[in-house]
Amino acid sequence: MSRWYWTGLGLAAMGCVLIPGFFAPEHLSPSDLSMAYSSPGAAPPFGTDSMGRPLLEYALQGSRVIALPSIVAGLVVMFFAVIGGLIACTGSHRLEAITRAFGELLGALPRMVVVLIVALLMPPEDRSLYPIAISWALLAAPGAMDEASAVAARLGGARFVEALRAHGFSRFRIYLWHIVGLNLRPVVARQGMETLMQVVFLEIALSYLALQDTQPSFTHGDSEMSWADLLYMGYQAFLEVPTWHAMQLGIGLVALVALATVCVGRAVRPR
Amino acid sequence: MMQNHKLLLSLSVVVGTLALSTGSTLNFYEESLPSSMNPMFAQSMVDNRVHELVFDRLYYFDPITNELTSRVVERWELADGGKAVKLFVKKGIRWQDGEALGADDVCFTINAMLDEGTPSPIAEKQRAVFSGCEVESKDTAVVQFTQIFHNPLNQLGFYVLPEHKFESTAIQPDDAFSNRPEGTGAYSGSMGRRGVTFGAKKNAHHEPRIGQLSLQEGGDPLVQVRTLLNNGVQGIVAVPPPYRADVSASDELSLKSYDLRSWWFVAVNQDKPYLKDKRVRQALNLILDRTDLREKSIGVKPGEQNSPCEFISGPFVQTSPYYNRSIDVQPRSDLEQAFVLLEQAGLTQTGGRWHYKGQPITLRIGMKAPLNNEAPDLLSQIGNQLSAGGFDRQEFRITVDDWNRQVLTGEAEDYDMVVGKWSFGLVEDVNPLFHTRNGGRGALNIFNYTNPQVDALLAQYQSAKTDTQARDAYHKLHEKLDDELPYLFLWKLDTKSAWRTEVRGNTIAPYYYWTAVDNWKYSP
Amino acid sequence: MNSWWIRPLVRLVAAALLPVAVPGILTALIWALPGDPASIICPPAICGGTEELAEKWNLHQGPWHFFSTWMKAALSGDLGNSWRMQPGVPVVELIAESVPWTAALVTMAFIPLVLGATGAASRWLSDKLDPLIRLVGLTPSVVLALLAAAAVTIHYGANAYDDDAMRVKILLGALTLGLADAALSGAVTGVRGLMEEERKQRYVQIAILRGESVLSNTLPNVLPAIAGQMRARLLHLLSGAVIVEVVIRIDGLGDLLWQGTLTQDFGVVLASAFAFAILSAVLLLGQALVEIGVALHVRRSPKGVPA
Amino acid sequence: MLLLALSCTGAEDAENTPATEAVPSALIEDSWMLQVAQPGKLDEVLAQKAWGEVFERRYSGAAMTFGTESARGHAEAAAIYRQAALLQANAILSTFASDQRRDTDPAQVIYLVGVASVITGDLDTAKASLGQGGEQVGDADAAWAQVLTAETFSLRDAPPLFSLGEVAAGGTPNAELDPTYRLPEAESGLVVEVADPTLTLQLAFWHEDAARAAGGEPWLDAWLAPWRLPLESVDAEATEQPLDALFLGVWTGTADLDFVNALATDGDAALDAYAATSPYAAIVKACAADEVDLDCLLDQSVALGAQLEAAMETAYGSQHADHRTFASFARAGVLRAGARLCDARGEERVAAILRLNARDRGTGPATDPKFQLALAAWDASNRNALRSTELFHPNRASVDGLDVVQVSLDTFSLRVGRETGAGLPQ
Repeated sequence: MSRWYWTGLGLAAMGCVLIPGFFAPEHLSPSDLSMAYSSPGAAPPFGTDSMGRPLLEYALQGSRVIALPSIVAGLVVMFFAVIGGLIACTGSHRLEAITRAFGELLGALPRMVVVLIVALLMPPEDRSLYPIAISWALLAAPGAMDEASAVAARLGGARFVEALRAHGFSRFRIYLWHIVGLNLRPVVARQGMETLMQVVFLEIALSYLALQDTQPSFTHGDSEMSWADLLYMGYQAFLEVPTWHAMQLGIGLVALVALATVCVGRAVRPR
Repeated sequence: MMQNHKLLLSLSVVVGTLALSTGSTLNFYEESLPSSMNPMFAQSMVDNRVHELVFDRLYYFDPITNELTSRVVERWELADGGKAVKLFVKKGIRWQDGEALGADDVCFTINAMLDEGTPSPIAEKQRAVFSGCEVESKDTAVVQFTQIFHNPLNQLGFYVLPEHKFESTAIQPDDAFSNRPEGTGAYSGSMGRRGVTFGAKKNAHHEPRIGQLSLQEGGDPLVQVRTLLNNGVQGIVAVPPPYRADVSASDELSLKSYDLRSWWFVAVNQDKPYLKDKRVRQALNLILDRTDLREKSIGVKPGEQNSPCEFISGPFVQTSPYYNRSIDVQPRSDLEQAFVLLEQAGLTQTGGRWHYKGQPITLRIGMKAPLNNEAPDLLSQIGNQLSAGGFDRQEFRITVDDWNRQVLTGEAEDYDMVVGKWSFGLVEDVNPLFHTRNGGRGALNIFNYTNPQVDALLAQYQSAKTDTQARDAYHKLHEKLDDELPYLFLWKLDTKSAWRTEVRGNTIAPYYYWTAVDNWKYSP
Repeated sequence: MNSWWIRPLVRLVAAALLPVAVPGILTALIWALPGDPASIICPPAICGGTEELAEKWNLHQGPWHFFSTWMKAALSGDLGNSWRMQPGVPVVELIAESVPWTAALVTMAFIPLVLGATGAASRWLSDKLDPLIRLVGLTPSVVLALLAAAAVTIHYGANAYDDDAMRVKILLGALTLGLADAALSGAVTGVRGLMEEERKQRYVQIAILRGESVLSNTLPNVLPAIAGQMRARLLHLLSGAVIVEVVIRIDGLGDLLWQGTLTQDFGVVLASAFAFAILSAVLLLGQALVEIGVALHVRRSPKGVPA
Repeated sequence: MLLLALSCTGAEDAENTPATEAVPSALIEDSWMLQVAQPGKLDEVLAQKAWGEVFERRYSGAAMTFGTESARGHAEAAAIYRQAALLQANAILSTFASDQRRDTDPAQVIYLVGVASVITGDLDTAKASLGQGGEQVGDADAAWAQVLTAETFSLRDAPPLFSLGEVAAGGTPNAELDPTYRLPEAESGLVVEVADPTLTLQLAFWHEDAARAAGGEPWLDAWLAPWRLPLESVDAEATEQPLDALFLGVWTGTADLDFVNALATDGDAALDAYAATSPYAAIVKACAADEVDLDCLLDQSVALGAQLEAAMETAYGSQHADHRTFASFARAGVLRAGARLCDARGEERVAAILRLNARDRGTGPATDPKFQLALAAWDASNRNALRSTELFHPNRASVDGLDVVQVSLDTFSLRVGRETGAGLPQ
């Protein structure tokens, strides 16, 4: 299928996931017990919870929780990937060694351990996904830098730059356009998108764990709902509570994020 | 739902093929995990119930006949003209580690309570009762009181601690004893990550019939009830009202009364400038629509007969002699009157939101997290009502740990309001809740509320010589608090347990719950 | 090739640094937090004065003293006591009861990854399956874990901690960990990519013409990269174990860290992060040794070196 | 409307069919549960609106609505006031009896001790206490002392201290009466409010007479016998109980009530006498022929409930939410019958355990205020202030004028609570 098809599909999926967050209500609507556990048919589009509040609001608030932090995390990883690629083109072994050492140290610990330690230090009033998302991005950066530098190395690294210089291109144009724009783009975009997806999943995971232990979430205030609330509600369907529609919505949103990642990956793949 | 059942079935089949039969331990869900297994540092009813399993109170009331009796004292006699009692400790009783129980343990416990180095509000209370204790012989202790009591044995309802487990009488809460206690009770307890396991301990004075009990933290009440129906657990200590019908509808389960006086409140932080003026607190009290809250979070239908949830207007349940029945409850909201009060207090309403000195007010409301199981969604319902009353709000679920460390210690100044619950037995001493914090008094004063008139009334209660003096002091206190509103009083919620019918002889003692655990039987 | 030693050296240095750096950073953080560290263990309002408390918990002489004595004790097997989760209880007991569960979980989850990687390397596993494996890999571990948790809850309820239940939970947890978050797909596609790339090398074609086996030629060259892949996968599993253990309620190391985090129990967090640091260091060490071994092997015999 | 209300109360349970029958099916054929389970019968019974009030345990209202159509409302009130008077009496004795009295208590409380002793059947203490009450209680005290001088005394001879008005079927007694005294406390001079149980006692008699006027004469004595007070002449001759005496009550049929009454007079002999006619007797005999087997009684009471549900389903033609509600009366009833046997045998503790279980079984529409007040009265006699107040409170609106009982319970709770050791809110 054409690159444009994947691009369109990816952007559409991303849009569906992230943009609605900007229109999320600050608090859930007042409850209406007469509408409790309504199916999507009875209370379009997604049905209601045990208090008769629309699951749409859960989805919107969840989207708001993840939207900006996950985008920021993606951008951080993209930035580091670009740096990694460019360093590989400088031909400086020392710089490469330093970068690698930094990467080894940073990448050596299981990410969740670091994330939990970051969460541990956050005071309840400053609960937000940002610090966790950025830590995750920093931990993902070494991998992205490695891959980008490998791509740059395949290009020929410093020799590639020299060759283009010989053609009279400015360093600025070579680095920004020929290396980043034309060659690093696929790996940088994919890494960024994968990190975005991982941050979304991370938020769901952390919120779900907190919900399960009736603890406040590390990633958002208690007035807000996360997509994990949908999954937790949906989980009760296994205990004969009529929340199957919540499970479907939760899984659907997760699938949408995954779809967006796959599509973007396909869209930017090298020719 | 069909898909749901199919998936449920297939999952169970997968698990079933991997699994063998399950154990026969008696599992039950508690409201939360205990915060400490050292009776000196009990901070919740969960703690109290756990202590009843692991330790012995010197004297206790029989849960059936209410006879005041003891498992550890052979006999007693009055001494020092009635200002002391001589206790003869039963021989042959052993601590769970094998050491013998003696008079020295009884005196150690009293001396530990009298030691100022023991930072325990419970001990602080006992200091007004006991003046000392002397070990006369291995099995004889003389307990001295600060005054002559008409029924002195009634004062001896404290748990006995093992002297050999502590270095000094200054007992600290951060000691390993709080998780791995040694008692003389029917069960030894060991706190794990998600629960507490209790192993039966046969003793000269205990013969438990159930080999092992396992306490687990009950999460979502619906999941608790379903698990109970599936025989995944055998009991739930507190079943929220909305789920009691499900329990009654099954012959495999029985709903058991648990006599306890619990009332719910919203404490208001008067150190916040916009909450200092009592008219603002009165307005908040008028904004709350308790009938609506009760319907949505407790599931009480309007006009329901004998509701398990009864509104209160002061710090006592309506069955209490201290409840001042001349003070009316506030079942419905009255926004009009509330707004008048807010304007009188100098607040201004702009764009539908209340402002104080030009700044919009955002109320930070916290609630003890496990309460959400008993009254689902209460926090956001209160938030909705305050929002309808013109206040922005932020909601916070407070963990049990933070509740004990911050809220109960008066360190939760970040919050404007916190939603909580207090439980009482026969003794309804509310002095620790409302007295100014000083010299050990007001130990549970959440927002460090201070009011000289209230302190005076509490002092009157404390020094009351007759029942009537005590009652009058608390009736006046009720009236004063209804005007001052350091708390917005919500309701009394009765407590019911649910047990599977395979559990036999399960008499539930008022307040202490497990007093008759020796008679409990379980044959799966 | 003249700087072949840089990578293993860096890994060795990292492996040596990690177990010291992690407790060091955490100790610094304890003092960086507002308020007296002793008051984190027990607020003055509950425990009275904090001086005795600070001394009792060895917090009275500043971060360096705390860190150095903690490290000294840790090397002799004493990881201190829990601060808040189970105050006063030796953390080493909690770690000791946790490690076997995490080890069992990660090992069982690692088996399908090794099989998948071997299958991909030997072309036994067809690349036609890749899309399917990728699709499964897109599922977040929390989603699979909650399905497993539901199954366990329905079947066992509160008996979910007896031996049978734990066995089932480990199996379901390993399945979750092995499949979710692209664990298997990463191992399969990663190794396949490496091998296919190497197979295209000219020296391999020549070796084939010489009648030599492909694997004996390619393996020395791809082994370091495969070792890297496997270390990354193991780290990934260790990381995912936190989620799986908490959701399915397995009393492992990840769950211990989670509980410690929830209760702000630095005693537990310090020790469990230290344990994770040691595990990571061991993995780094392993990879470095493989790299060194291969480098020396390649130097000893020219066979398999690209022409 | 009641049908609707009933429908809302119970949930259908598919697992009700008993594995084995608790009793031969012939024993439950005439039970009120099966009578009302006949198609159309329930609607016919519910045509009387007063059943809605009986269902909601508002018996004063029910008595008025029934008027002369049924004595059930007055009968329930007569039983409830009796147990309320006993509760008051025990609360008074647990507060002011000679072994509990404080020097600071008002001297006049001795009068209350006297009246309470009469109600609890302790005539010696009553005679020793009455006639020395002094100011404020003087007239009442003298009146009581006077009636006790007679050679034979029955509780019915209690002095008419309060004029309740003429007895009339469907009528209500004078509500403007205040039985409380505000007595000065020694030292503090504060006011101690106490309540005279004589009014509650008179109300019991008034409603008994009203029940007779409403046509309850043929069945009332047997119906009321289990709830009579010690010094009442019990005439519990077995008589056929009509449906309106049994419907929404704990006895499945006349035989159960006769069995329970016979237990009080004949003891164990009643087991053999009624095992063939009363389902309760059959079960109690099977489970308690020698020693009371609690587990057996608990199991069999559940089995009987399930058997009744199954039989109602067969009679009605399908399951109905009300069937479980109706059967729950029997689930509690068996235990209460067992408790009566224990009373006869003097096994007070076992009786109490059975009653506590019956309390838990008898919830919602199956709650029986007279039973709960009786249990509260027993608790008050044991100085159990917590449980007795918790038992009384939900039933305070079952008949008019019960608030006066709260006055006695307050002084009792205060006394017991204040002498209990230090406690902290949790």
